[in-house]
Amino acid sequence: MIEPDNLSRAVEAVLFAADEPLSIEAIRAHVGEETDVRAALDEIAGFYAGRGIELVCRGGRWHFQTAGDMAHLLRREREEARKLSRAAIETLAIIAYHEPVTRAEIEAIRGVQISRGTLDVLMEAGWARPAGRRETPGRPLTYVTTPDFLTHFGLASRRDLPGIDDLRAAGLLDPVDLAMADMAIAEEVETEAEED
Amino acid sequence: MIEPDNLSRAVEAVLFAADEPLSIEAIRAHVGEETDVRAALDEIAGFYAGRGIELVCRGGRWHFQTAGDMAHLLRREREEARKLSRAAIETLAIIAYHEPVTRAEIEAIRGVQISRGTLDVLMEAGWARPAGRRETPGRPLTYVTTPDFLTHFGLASRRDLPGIDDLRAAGLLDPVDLAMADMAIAEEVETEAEED
Amino acid sequence: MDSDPDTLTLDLEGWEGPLDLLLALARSQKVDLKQISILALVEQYLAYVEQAHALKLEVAADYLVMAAWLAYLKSALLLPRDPEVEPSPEELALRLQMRLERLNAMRDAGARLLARDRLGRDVFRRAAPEGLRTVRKAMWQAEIYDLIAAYGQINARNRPVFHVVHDRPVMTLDAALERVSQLLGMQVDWATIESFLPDTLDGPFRKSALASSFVAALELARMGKAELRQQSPFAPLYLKATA
Repeated sequence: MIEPDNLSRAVEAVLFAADEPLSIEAIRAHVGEETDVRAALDEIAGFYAGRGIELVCRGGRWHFQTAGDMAHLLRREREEARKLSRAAIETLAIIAYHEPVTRAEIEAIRGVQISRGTLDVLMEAGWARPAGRRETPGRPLTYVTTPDFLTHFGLASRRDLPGIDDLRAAGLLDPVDLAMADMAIAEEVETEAEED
Repeated sequence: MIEPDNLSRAVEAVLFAADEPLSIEAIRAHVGEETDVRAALDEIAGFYAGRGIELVCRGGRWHFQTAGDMAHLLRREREEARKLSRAAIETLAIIAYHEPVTRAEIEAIRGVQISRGTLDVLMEAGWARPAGRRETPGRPLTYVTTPDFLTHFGLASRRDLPGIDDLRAAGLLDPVDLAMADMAIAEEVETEAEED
Repeated sequence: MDSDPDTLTLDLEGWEGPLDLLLALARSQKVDLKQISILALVEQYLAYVEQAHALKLEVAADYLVMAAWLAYLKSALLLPRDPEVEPSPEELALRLQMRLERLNAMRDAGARLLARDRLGRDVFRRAAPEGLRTVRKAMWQAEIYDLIAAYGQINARNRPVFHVVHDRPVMTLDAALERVSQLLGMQVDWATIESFLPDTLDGPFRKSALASSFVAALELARMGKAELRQQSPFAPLYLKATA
């Protein structure tokens, strides 16, 4: 379908025209199944290195975006209107660093119950989603982050989470021992105030 | 605001992130009033020449677009296997046994009207085609089968189609199924009426 | 968070639970949570909660539960060790410190995540992409059998069909009249209408004969040539010639 020397142009055009990040399979569906899309992506990434636009891979999906050092020219103040609450930010971090993680485990780390709205905000933003149940008594639902989470925060994968290696080495990401959290987790606290 | 060697990167990022084509003045509002945006635009246009993305100017406003010769990649065709409807397969059979045949003759033989879509499907499949007009009042169009029809059904020629006697011998003229066939026809007439 | 515990306002509502308050107190003590004094932290917490005037009892409850637990921890740390008690107070203190470290780590991680170049705030995708489209194309399928079977159906459906109506044996009213009046002349006594029917095994013909003979009997009665008698509905019907 595409001659090899035209492949990098073709991949570039497809990614440029796409309205969402594309996996290599999705790109292949447009430029031909028998193509070395991976090599073309590397070539394009090299071509754009140091320019005002860059090609990035987030969770296995590729897209073009503006270079980070151009933020001051482009930053849109309006986007910050919906600020995340402290509860939501901490909950998002706990899901990202501990996934898959149950609601009880999130509460054990934070030492306080989370209101339903906190998880809703993260799921509505498309950054967290339910991911099956843990096979323990009560079969609690677990939560994980999404590819959109990686895309939004500019992470190639969860291994890119800031400081994750140090935290793991310090044992701070070990499975949460719920029994250890027996001291004073708020049981009936009205936590709606968190969202304000 | 922007160092000269960073200007083309900045203009590139601003144009990329913009949701509409930008005039030089509009670009300047982002990258600084004292900048030579025109020169930066020329540099960018040169950089992208021959790539999958191109910088274009329309009525004094600049924007990026996918290279014209890559437009066909943005539209992906996916083939889905679909079975011919009963009306279509009967119409095809009549054309094959009686060609060249007009629409009115097909309806007379079938005993049921055919919808416009039925012949369209057969032509889309590449199995039937119009073949001149009959020199009778109204000069109706006639239809014939195509070489693709023979290929698809594994026939060397139309003479390979089994004759009426062969069909009878094979039990294909057995009137046992007639009641059911009549019911199916009745339903089909209703649905075709809806389609039109 | 970084305010001096001595100047904290007497309000628990600013804290996200006892652990949040403990963490703030611990951070005011030392930057490295590994180096904090648990005893001092307990003192700070108890002092803070003591002077705090909670606005809501249900909010204060958690802080009081934690205060009670910390008071227990403090006494366990200060009193001579009871080897029977598991886990040891040092172990409990270590667990508390670990919990503070975990929460602290996640708080920092959240802040670092939010400070990254975020898509739509710091870096941008193309605002007006052409978009990719998928066009579905039908690949029509049919087998030779479908084709010839369909033609067979059309033929079978539209072949001329002859309808032949077979003669059904019936006894006409005239025949019945003649037969019943003849038999009635030879009969002296009452006889059932069935005895006037021809001797036949043909069911439909027998039914026809019965119906016609009944009508014939009515006709003969009307002409005054026969008498009819029946005890009750559906009882046997008797015929006799008029005397």
